[in-house]
Amino acid sequence: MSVTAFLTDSTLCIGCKACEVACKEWNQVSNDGLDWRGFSYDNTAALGHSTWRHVAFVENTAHPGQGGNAPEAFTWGMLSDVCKHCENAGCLEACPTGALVRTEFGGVYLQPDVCNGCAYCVVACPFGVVERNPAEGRAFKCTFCYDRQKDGLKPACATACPTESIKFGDIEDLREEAVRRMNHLHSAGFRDVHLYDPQHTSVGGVHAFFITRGDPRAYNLPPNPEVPTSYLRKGWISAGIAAGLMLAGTLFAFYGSNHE
Amino acid sequence: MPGLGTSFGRGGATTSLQDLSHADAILIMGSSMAENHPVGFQWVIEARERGAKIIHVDPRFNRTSAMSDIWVPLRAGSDIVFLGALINYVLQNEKDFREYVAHYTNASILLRDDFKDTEDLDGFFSGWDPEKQQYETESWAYRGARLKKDIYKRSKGGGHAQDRGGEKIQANEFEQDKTLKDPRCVYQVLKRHFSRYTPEMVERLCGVSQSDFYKVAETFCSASGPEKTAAICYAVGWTQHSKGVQLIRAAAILQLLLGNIGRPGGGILALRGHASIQGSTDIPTLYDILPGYLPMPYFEEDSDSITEYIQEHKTDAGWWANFDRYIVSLLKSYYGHAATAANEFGFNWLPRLTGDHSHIGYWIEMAKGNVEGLFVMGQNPAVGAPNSRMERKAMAKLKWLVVREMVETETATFWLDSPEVSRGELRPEDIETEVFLFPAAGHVEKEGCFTNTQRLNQFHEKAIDPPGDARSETWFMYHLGRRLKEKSKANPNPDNAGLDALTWDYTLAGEIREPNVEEVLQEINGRSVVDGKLVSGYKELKNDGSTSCGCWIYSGIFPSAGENLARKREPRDFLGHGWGFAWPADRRILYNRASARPDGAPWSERKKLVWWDMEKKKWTGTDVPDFTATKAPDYVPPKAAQGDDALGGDRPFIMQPEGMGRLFVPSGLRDGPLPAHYEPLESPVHNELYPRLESDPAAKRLDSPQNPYANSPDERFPYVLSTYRLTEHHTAGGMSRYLSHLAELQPEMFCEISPQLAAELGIRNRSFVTIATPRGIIEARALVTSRIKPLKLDGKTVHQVTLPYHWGYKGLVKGSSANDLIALSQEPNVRIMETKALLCNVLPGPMEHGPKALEELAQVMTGHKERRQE
Amino acid sequence: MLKELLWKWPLVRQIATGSDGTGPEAMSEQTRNLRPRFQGAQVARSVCPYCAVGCGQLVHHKNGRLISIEGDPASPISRGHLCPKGSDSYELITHPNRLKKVRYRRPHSTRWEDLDLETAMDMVADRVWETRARTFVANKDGKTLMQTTAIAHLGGATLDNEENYLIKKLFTGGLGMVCVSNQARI
Amino acid sequence: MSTSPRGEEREQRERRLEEIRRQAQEHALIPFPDEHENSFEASAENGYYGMPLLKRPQWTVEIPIYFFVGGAAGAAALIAAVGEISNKDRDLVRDAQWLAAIGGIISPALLISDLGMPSRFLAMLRVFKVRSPMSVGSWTLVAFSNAAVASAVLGELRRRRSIPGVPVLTRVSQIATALTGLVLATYTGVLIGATAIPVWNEHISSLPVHFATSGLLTAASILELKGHDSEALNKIAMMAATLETVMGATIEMRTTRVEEPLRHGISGRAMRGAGLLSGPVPLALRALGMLSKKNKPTLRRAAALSSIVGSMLTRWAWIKAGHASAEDPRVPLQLEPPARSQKDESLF
Repeated sequence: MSVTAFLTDSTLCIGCKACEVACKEWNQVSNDGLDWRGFSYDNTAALGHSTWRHVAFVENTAHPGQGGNAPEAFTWGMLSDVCKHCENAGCLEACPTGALVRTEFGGVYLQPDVCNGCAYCVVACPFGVVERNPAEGRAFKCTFCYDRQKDGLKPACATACPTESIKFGDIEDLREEAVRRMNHLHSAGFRDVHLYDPQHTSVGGVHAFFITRGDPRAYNLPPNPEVPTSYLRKGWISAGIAAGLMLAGTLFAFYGSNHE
Repeated sequence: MPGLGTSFGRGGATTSLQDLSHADAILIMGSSMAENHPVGFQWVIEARERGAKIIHVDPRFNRTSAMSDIWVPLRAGSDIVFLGALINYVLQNEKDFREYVAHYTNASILLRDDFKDTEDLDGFFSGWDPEKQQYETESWAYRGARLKKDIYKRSKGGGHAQDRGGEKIQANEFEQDKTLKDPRCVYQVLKRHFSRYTPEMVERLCGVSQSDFYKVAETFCSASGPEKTAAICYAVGWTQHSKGVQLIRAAAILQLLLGNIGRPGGGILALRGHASIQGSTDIPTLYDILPGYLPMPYFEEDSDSITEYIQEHKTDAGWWANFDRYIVSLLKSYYGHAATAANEFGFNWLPRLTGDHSHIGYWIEMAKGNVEGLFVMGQNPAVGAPNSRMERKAMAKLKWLVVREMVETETATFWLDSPEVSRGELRPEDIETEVFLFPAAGHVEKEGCFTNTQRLNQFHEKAIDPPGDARSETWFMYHLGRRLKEKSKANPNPDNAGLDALTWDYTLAGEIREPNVEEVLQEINGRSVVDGKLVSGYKELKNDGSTSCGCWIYSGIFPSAGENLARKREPRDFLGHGWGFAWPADRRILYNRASARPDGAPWSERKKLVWWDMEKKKWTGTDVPDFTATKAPDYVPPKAAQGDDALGGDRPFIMQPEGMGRLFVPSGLRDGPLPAHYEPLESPVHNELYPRLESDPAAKRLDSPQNPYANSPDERFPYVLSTYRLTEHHTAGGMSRYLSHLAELQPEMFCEISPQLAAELGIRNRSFVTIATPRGIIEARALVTSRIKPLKLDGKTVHQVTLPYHWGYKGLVKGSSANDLIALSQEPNVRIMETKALLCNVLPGPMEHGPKALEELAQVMTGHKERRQE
Repeated sequence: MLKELLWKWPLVRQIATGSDGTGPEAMSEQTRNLRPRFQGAQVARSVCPYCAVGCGQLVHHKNGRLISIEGDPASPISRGHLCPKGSDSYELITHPNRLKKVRYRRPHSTRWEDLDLETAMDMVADRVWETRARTFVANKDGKTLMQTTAIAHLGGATLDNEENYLIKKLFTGGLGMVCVSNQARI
Repeated sequence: MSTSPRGEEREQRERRLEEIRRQAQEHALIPFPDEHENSFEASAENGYYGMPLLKRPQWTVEIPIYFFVGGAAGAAALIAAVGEISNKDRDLVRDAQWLAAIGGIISPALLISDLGMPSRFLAMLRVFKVRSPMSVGSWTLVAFSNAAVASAVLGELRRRRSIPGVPVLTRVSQIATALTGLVLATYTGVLIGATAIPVWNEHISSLPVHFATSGLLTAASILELKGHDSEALNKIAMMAATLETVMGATIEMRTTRVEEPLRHGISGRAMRGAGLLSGPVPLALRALGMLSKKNKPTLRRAAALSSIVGSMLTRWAWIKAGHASAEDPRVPLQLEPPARSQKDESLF
């Protein structure tokens, strides 16, 4: 048993959305509404309670003579987004019930039988991943296929991915693989590839890192995500001051009015 | 697949998906492989990551382009100009793989003096009969080849039957100039023929800049030779044209010149769109062939004796010399003991063809009220077939219709909720058609095999029972046949002799009495009649009625009881031997004798596959040799030799009487021995290459009031229309629009247009647009994207509008069907329709609904339609 | 006994182990026993029914019920991968809009009726028999024809080879139907 | 074939499509739901088609009400305890105690209503997580509710009979209620501040103070409305309103992008209104009341009422601001705001 991760490489992604479907089929997640968005070929728009893998499509101007794999021009990026399974996970810390747990594989697993739908994890996620299902009141997100991992199997999305754009494996191996891949792409002339693995912020790294063509922000990946618990210290100090003020004020009000 | 069949000998992909990973360059054209064969595309990605260059030539920048190194947009329908220019580039710059070309292709063969090329006849080949609107192909024969009888009459039928090269001429008889210098040799004729396919023409007709053309030409051609190979992948983006077969021919010529056939990482991969579409031509549900590409007999010429029929279709040299063994064995498996030498093995129980009985052919008859009953199994012509408006209206003329499906498709309910009903063209109360809709079993609810795109038979096991009254087609056909045979028994009549004789004894199992599918597969594999022992392969088949075989090319799939090779799941090597069964004889890369030099040694260490083992005196390698294993490379056939023995040791294309890959096809094609560019039946431009001719003269337009055409060009319909598929849906949607997890991914019909056209017409992204052709009118959401480029053709801007065709009026997500817009038309060889290049108009705003839609269409037709503005 | 009962309260486990409530101590019984749902199921080896790549599928089923369908990693063609359509095969088989009964529309009717399967088969056999008997031509100008063009067939590219074999055998070889066609062309 | 949820969904979709078609007929343009001016593209300048990066807070309206009730109850407990110790006004202590107790009963009810079923609240007690303000708050609320109800009941007992130990117990429970009440009145600021919602976490240092002040103001005001005119309450209210005024002014003065929801849109208007109603307005009314002998009680009541409404609105405005903040992807993506002038330009 090792600590695992996803490496999702947009330079290999053909935008087929097999990951979305395989995920929904395996985890028996319902559809996300039948609305046409017209976001290029994306009609699921974002991760949410019923979408745990989401393929984003980013279009730039196409130039005849250059395919999408031409280093000179970034034309059409596709990237399968997923829960990041943060090292310091906002949702996990925030959860008051212990429904969210850290598994032996390093992922963050939301126990559906425990979750009480307090929705605090929803606002605690700096990536906008977790969401409460309004119909039945509990929160849902990517399980990292904890059930499959327990049996030594790959998550459903990584299993299906036709071009192995979604890689799954030991986190250290994949981090090395990501660096190798980045070096390879750089040496092939791709100057606009980015490795998205926020280790520099309070999130402290993730279990789902990405290689993107173009700026990660175009895929709604925040450049500096912070785990909300990093604000706790300030918050509780403030609460202490607030309590002190309340106490002092009240004491003053009662004891300072002796003249009555 | 006459494009591949006439060129190489067999109508199937020459290579396998895995082998693409060995290519040094891959040209994908006429296909969005990443979208429609995503899992197969992993091998392209693998090749790319190993350093191969991926070239995608397509009107749209789609998900395949996004993965490619080079994307070149071209005008839909101009592909032969592009490919012709590549061929011309190879020939002019002598980039051809000369040793390969000289030995393994018919480049050196001399043509008859009366053969005239398009260069001589303004775009026609010799033999055009303007009255009959077809070619008399005699002059295309090799110099010195004897003609067989009735070369002319035969061309009325379908083309699938013509895959056996040379059934019209003795193509093993020819004269040769091995130096390739003679002006009448194929090589020189080819050079002259393609000389007008210049980069300038590419620029003017395809809208591809010369620099982009050279980029493709240099990239692709530099990836061939002894050390390198390049592959071509295509799909219906090439086939669904009025000249589809010639398009594939052009690719075949290019690959033969570059020496890419029969070698690892080379070849032409036909990417097929349905689970067993290869299987359904191998074991056809097509009108013009019997299993194993044996031709259906024709009325009159094949009416009488099997001997004449065999004489007509067998060849002296090459594998088709065995034709008699295969037809007799087939008749034995159809009619069993009732088939005897005395009654010509029941040959006269087979029906004779009298014309065009293809889908489009009989549908036109249906529209006239000449068809009473129709079975539709797993197909949805109401929205999936060209001119689907006409298709639907024609079904209202049927007396009865049987549909077998997993869901209630548009075809089953054309009488209830089709646009024609809402537009007032059909009234359910007036429609007499009796409709039976049978629930069908899914793939995990029955067993059987699919033949995939690389000719690989894979057996799928049954997991669960079908729900309710759902049944397999095996069950349906068996129990229907059983009932009919009982009826026949009760009413003896000579008309039913074939039905009475038909062997129909399969073991039934379970409560539902499902026939044993493996017994059917064994029947296909073939047996010895005397002891019922399964044959181990087609070499055991006999012409005297002592063997039976349901499809000779599949023979060997079930070599002994309990050994169903299609069911095998133990791959031994990269090519997958041990996993399933690839026809013929489990060969994974066809014509692989060509992977070795004429002397039998591999062309290079890097590209070795099959070679001659000097010590063991046999062909060996990592694939099953597609060659007689013990025939030495230096074998020279004796004069009187017949069949395979008549082919030398350096003739890799063993199905052909001359044993060579055909740059020039002397017989078997109806619209020319060489590809030539003709404009689509509807085109925005004139044919600049051959100004006397607009479209393929041999193609059938099937013009009629129900199937009208635009002019070429036509002010009323100024834009090029092309249709395509999306990854998220499957064909007309019967297997995807009903599934929530797919429906949500592409929930609405849309239309991709360029920002330029959108601005011209005042169309905003995501707004509704109306699209019209002379055949129909539909609506879609506009997806405005720079991935669609307006093309400059000779100074004129041509816009292309592209439509996915997955929607219909049933399912979780509904929408207009793009096929309402498509014309019925027939390519001359296989009668495929042209869906990839037509003309249309686009109007901003949604379509009028109900009867008003037709008024709107009429206005567009008369050119009076005012464009609605934002 | 009490200890066991208390131990069921994750808070007790948390305090006892001195942990922060995000680890195993917070896991429920269900989570601890979590396993892939196809555990203990039977596997049928199948092939994807959509395009012609022919990806291998593993079909998990238990007691006659489908559990899941996923890619077969042993396949030399697909290596265990599936596209979105192939990945949706489970829904293809199990979705609620599947037909389970024969539906029948009488001439001129505006609605469907249900029909018993055997009755429907008898009726279809009758229709075929009647139409064929009326339209079959054995000879024309003294030459063999053995043909009817009044009954047509369409379809086959998603059917099994064995099924297509029986269709061609019965329709063409037995009944003399020549109007037989499918999607396949080139 | 069952039609229930899926059928409805489809119908709804059809209706929506009809509406789009109708509008499209008129304008040949689809107004896309929640369309932003730059949502047509995904780019490093615009993010992903204007889609929110963060998820909106999904709490129902019960949550801001709970913040309000909990805050008032916590503060009331403090008033009760200090009143008790200072031995001033027995009736005030009693009512403050009951206010705390009633708040302690309503609060869990509100939470349960948001969660959907009572058993779900029990799940809050599975673990105790110091790093989760929600967990700390839940445990605090449980302790508070028990203590508050106990102290109220014991207080009544003490008034009626003389049982040994009861006075001590009452006092202990009062102090416990007050201490937990202090946490209850302040932790909600930490709760929303320690989230990913930019406008909240930006204000984490002031939120607890803001909520505490507001809670104290509410408690004093409710007690005043009950009829107490203790000077202590007036003082508390005066101090709290002063602080509210200062905080309101601070918010008005801060103009960073993160704080836009506090100054613009519905949440901005609500925030401004809440600030006025709980700051300057009651302050002015109370000042007037101190000057006017005749209308003093009326003006105090008016000030109290204004404060209560203002405090409630404050909670609601903060939650609304959170919604608006979550919907703007530009803050977490650290993007420049879109140029306003682009709005009317054509797409092309």
